[in-house]
Amino acid sequence: MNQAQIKAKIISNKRFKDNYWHLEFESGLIAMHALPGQFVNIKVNSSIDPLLRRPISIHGTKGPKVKLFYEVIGKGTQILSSRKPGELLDVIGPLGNGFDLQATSDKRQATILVAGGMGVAPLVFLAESIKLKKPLVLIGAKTKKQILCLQEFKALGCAVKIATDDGSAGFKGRVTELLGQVLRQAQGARQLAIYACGPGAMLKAVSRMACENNIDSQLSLEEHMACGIGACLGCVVSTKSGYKRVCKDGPVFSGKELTW
Amino acid sequence: MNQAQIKAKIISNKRFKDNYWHLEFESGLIAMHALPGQFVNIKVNSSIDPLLRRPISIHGTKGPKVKLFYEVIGKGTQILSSRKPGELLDVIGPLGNGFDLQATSDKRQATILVAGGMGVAPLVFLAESIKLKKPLVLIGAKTKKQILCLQEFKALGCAVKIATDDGSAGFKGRVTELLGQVLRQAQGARQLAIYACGPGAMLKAVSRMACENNIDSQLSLEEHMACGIGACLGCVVSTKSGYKRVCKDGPVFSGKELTW
Amino acid sequence: MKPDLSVRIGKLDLKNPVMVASGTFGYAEEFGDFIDLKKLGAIVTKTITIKPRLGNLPPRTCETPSGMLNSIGLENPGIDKFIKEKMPFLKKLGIPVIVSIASVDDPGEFTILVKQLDRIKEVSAIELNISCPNLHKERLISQDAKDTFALVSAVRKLTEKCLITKLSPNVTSASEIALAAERAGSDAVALINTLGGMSIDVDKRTPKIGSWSGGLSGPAIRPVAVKMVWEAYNKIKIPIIGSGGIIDIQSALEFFIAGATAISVGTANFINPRASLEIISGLKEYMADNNIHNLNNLIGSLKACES
Amino acid sequence: MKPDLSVRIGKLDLKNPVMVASGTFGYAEEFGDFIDLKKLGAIVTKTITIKPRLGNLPPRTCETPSGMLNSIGLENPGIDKFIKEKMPFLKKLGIPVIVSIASVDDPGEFTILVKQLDRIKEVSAIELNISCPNLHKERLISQDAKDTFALVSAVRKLTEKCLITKLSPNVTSASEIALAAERAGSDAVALINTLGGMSIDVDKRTPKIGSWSGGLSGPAIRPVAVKMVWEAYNKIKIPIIGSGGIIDIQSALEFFIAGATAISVGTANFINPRASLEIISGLKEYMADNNIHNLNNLIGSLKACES
Ligand SMILES: Cc1cc2nc3c(=O)[nH]c(=O)nc-3n(C[C@H](O)[C@H](O)[C@H](O)COP(=O)(O)OP(=O)(O)OC[C@H]3O[C@@H](n4cnc5c(N)ncnc54)[C@H](O)[C@@H]3O)c2cc1C
Ligand SMILES: Cc1cc2nc3c(=O)[nH]c(=O)nc-3n(C[C@H](O)[C@H](O)[C@H](O)COP(=O)(O)OP(=O)(O)OC[C@H]3O[C@@H](n4cnc5c(N)ncnc54)[C@H](O)[C@@H]3O)c2cc1C
Ligand SMILES: Cc1cc2nc3c(=O)[nH]c(=O)nc-3n(C[C@H](O)[C@H](O)[C@H](O)COP(=O)(O)O)c2cc1C
Ligand SMILES: Cc1cc2nc3c(=O)[nH]c(=O)nc-3n(C[C@H](O)[C@H](O)[C@H](O)COP(=O)(O)O)c2cc1C
Ligand code: FES
Ligand code: FES
Repeated sequence: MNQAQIKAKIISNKRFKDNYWHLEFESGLIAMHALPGQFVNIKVNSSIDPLLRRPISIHGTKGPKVKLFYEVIGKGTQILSSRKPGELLDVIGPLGNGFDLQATSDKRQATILVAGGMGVAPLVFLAESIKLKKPLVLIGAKTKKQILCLQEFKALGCAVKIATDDGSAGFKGRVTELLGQVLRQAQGARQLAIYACGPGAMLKAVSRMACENNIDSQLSLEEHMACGIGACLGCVVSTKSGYKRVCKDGPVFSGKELTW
Repeated sequence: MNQAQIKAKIISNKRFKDNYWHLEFESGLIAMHALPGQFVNIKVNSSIDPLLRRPISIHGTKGPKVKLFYEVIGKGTQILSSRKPGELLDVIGPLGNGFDLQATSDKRQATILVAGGMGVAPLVFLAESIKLKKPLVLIGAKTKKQILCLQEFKALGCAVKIATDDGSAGFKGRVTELLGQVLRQAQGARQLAIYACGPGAMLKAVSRMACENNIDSQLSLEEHMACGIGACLGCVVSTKSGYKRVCKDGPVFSGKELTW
Repeated sequence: MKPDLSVRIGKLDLKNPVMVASGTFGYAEEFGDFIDLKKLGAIVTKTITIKPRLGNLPPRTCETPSGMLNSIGLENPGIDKFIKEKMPFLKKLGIPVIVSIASVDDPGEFTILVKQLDRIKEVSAIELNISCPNLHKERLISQDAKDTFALVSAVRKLTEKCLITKLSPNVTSASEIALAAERAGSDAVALINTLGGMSIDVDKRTPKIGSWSGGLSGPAIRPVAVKMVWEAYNKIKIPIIGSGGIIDIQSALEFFIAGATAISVGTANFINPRASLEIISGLKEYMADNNIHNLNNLIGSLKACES
Repeated sequence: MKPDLSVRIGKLDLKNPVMVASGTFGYAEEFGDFIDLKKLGAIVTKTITIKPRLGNLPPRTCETPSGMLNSIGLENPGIDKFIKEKMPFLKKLGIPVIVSIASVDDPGEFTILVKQLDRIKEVSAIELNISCPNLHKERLISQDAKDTFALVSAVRKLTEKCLITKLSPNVTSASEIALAAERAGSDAVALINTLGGMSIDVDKRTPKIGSWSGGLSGPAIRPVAVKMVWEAYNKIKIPIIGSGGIIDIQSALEFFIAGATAISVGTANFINPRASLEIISGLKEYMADNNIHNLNNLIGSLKACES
């Protein structure tokens, strides 16, 4: 494997809007090996509060730069947002398995990305690497203000549809309902492949719909992580072949495998 | 009592030299009531690492400003030195009893201040309040670089003598040996009063010498503090009348009282 | 409508369930400058013994990761001086005063102390501290179910006042000891006292505490305390007063949800003298937000994770 | 002159006293990318049982003040698969491999496991995990001196290999249990396993751990561990392997000074995979600076505070 623990220089760490932040750090090694769907595990400060690392998806790379996109939701991300350019960040990565691109290698196939909330983070990186396929991207959020990365996806030439719970933008309802609509329209048209990242409930719905329509789905999961490198067996999810580690065997799993 | 818990605005926090820092915060209430020898107890950050407050002597006041002079020796003072002007500092004070100025009220009397290392911090504030007495100040340190507040004392019109362990400035030897010299010279001249702050060993020596020459000595002590307000009974020192709390019954004690 | 924070501990009615823990609040005077003492649910005094005690050799406290060690050794003026010099101030406050007591050499000392306190109207309850790690005994009373049962039974005969038995976490099963206290007639148990601990200065190669070891308190021990409260809640019927690392409303709620009828704030008083009052207002807010009208509906409301 | 870090645990010689703790280092493979595994004093494997175990319901870990809770529930592939799939990599490392084992339903399972491991040359020692809080038993073997004595005696008859008995802090006196293990022929004791703990999500009003409670580890428990090591050191003669919140050289030194012959690094591996190696180099430095030529002169060197 090519994972490493690195003291990486922070290049920039800026608020994008509200509680959403963009961070760039420099690590040629991580940037070189990073695959869409992989993550890094960050020690946000050198104190024992917080004690554990914080896992954040790789949002993209540019030369030796690694890009992260994160939401401040608690103590750890709060402290991360206070870190300054030039400072060294203790990062372990790239971790986990990326999305399986085989699933969408077939030319005749159409690719749909489904993002809920911060789920956009790894999917932008994915869209970049398969942009020739011009994937269709469905973005869901509670309200218009929380629709993220719309521009990024469009800039990559993706078709984008939006769903908001309150209808303040695009389709009114859950992004999974929007997906249902899309699937009905695509009825039997071409083969499809779905890649999704977002809240657990959303991922469950996506995988269920995918299975029903026997479409191959790839889901990026989140679980509480102590080690992030497969050692503690803490971050498991239940699959057809027993518990698997989200950090090491995932975070991306095929909808078919999962039994939640 | 006039002590309070205050979120005080940091006005300045600058490195003076090496690991020595000056911090000024604004609190009319603390500034108004502060007496030389009293201290404040500071929560250096809002985290639980470090958990406890850090006691720091009041170095002086100017209108509503309270001045501190501190050395970065560990985690808490390290974090304190990273706090920025404009931020709010959680401070409790003024705490403890100041120096007893009665001891030097008598006109015929000469006053000697003995400072070891950071012990200068509260003594500058004391010198200011009794500057009309033109006290003699003895400053001790390992080496010349560590002689602190020399200018402050001189600016207050104090006569200053210096002792360094390595002789790099002033008298070569401990400040207590220098004090011995001074006492021998002052032999029987006028009545004397000694005020001292510094390492435990130095204070013990000073009080012993004072007692031998039956001079009234006032010593400012340090003990590990959990509460700083007299509630936990953690910071005790042994005196003729049993254990006393350094934070509440001190930090200033008369050499006669102490039995260490 | 305003949430009802009142709870009942044996015969003792509290207008709110937030107390301050023994030994961390002095005799209340020390906090008069910082908070309105009258707002507290109750005050538990520093533990009192028959004779005055000097306490242990300093240094008596040190900081540890998210916690602290203390080895005060029950320094106190003794019962007579306490009644003469400390009770008057406490009486004036007009809130429940819980007097914590301990024996030093012989459990019999408890009977003498209880008889004396039983006569004082303003003593609302008596807390039996049979769990202080800082007398450095081979075994504490609360480390043995039989000893606990015997002590509590003996004391129970002597007073009608609310009796609280304070237990140690340094046992194989705290809930078994709690059960012994209940059977012996205790009106409530206080869980937990400090965990035995030790910290070393690696340069000097000496303990950081003058009496070698001390009691660990603060957020570090919270998970241990919450578990013991939950286990006791499932084993006994009498109220539990929870403590151990409570510093804010979030941490206080963990104890109520785990089954504590009341809580006591300890180490947090040193860090933030207002902690106890902030918890009281935070509790009102939480109950309002979650429309819980009566605190009793929150107590022990823990349910399994949905997965 | 170079300080001598080698220590002896029963028949087992270690080139240095720094091991990695069971369950926090997987089967070593997981750390191959981060450190030179050959530098470790020894590796203790995740605890192995006879049959494969799925382990407990997720979520299995959560963060607590200066610590974490875990309830993995001894997920492992079972002894046969362990020997077939995990031992080959461990054998190649050429450093002592200590295999941790546990029974699930019946202590008799230990005899089966020990017989199987006794045949494997590269198994340098066997650690008896009789202190795992995550099987949620009424009582652990290590919570009873008689049970501990019986189990260790039975196993002792079956192997000449170095036997380490790992003990729980959730007891009234850990040193009494350590004494029982010594009398039964254990070559060493490992102190401490995790402390039982629980943490609650106050919004959901559910435990943060799927199986309700778990084991507390990390810096938070260090003072508890150091005290237990010191007390055991004064009661038993066999070596003690110290663990509990060791994250750096300072915290490691506390354990040696308190009487540990070796230490094991646990939770710290998650936070800083290099922690164990940094402790080894830090130890060399400290010994040089304090001219301690032989580690045995540091072990148990704690002396009283001068006051
Ligand atoms: C593989 C993976 C990739 C992720 N990628 C991103 C990303 O690109 N951008 C982003 O904003 N967030 C991402 N997350 C979620 C992110 O890890 C959490 O938001 C973060 O750990 C919260 O820490 P905190 O201290 O601010 O919050 P707190 O709530 O204070 O954290 C408390 C504890 O819960 C854990 N925790 C909280 N939320 C989560 C979560 N959703 N998943 C796992 N552990 C959690 C924390 O790590 C910490 O141990 C990812 C999570 C995983 C597992
Ligand atoms: C009444 C009083 C007045 C003081 N005035 C000053 C001052 O004006 N300027 C200054 O630089 N320092 C002063 N000190 C010392 C100062 O409190 C410590 O240097 C500081 O607490 C160190 O904290 P730390 O986290 O940086 O060091 P650490 O060593 O990491 O602290 C560890 C623990 O030890 C305690 N501690 C460490 N040193 C001391 C000490 N000397 N006295 C008491 N507790 C200590 C800390 O509070 C903390 O709880 C004073 C101490 C007292 C008791
Ligand atoms: C400095 C200090 C002194 C204490 N003194 C006593 C005491 O005299 N009697 C007692 O029953 N508990 C005493 N305790 C224990 C506390 O009452 C409380 O049970 C324990 O600290 C756990 O709560 P906490 O983590 O909130 O502090 C003391 C605790 C501390 C920190
Ligand atoms: C995630 C995790 C899993 C653990 N699994 C085991 C185990 O399988 N067997 C065992 O004996 N101890 C196990 N432990 C306990 C550790 O070996 C160690 O004794 C304990 O964590 C205290 O040390 P620490 O504070 O350095 O982590 C585990 C600890 C953690 C955190
Ligand atoms: S977080 Fe440790 S195995 Fe995944
Ligand atoms: S620090 Fe608590 S009494 Fe002095």
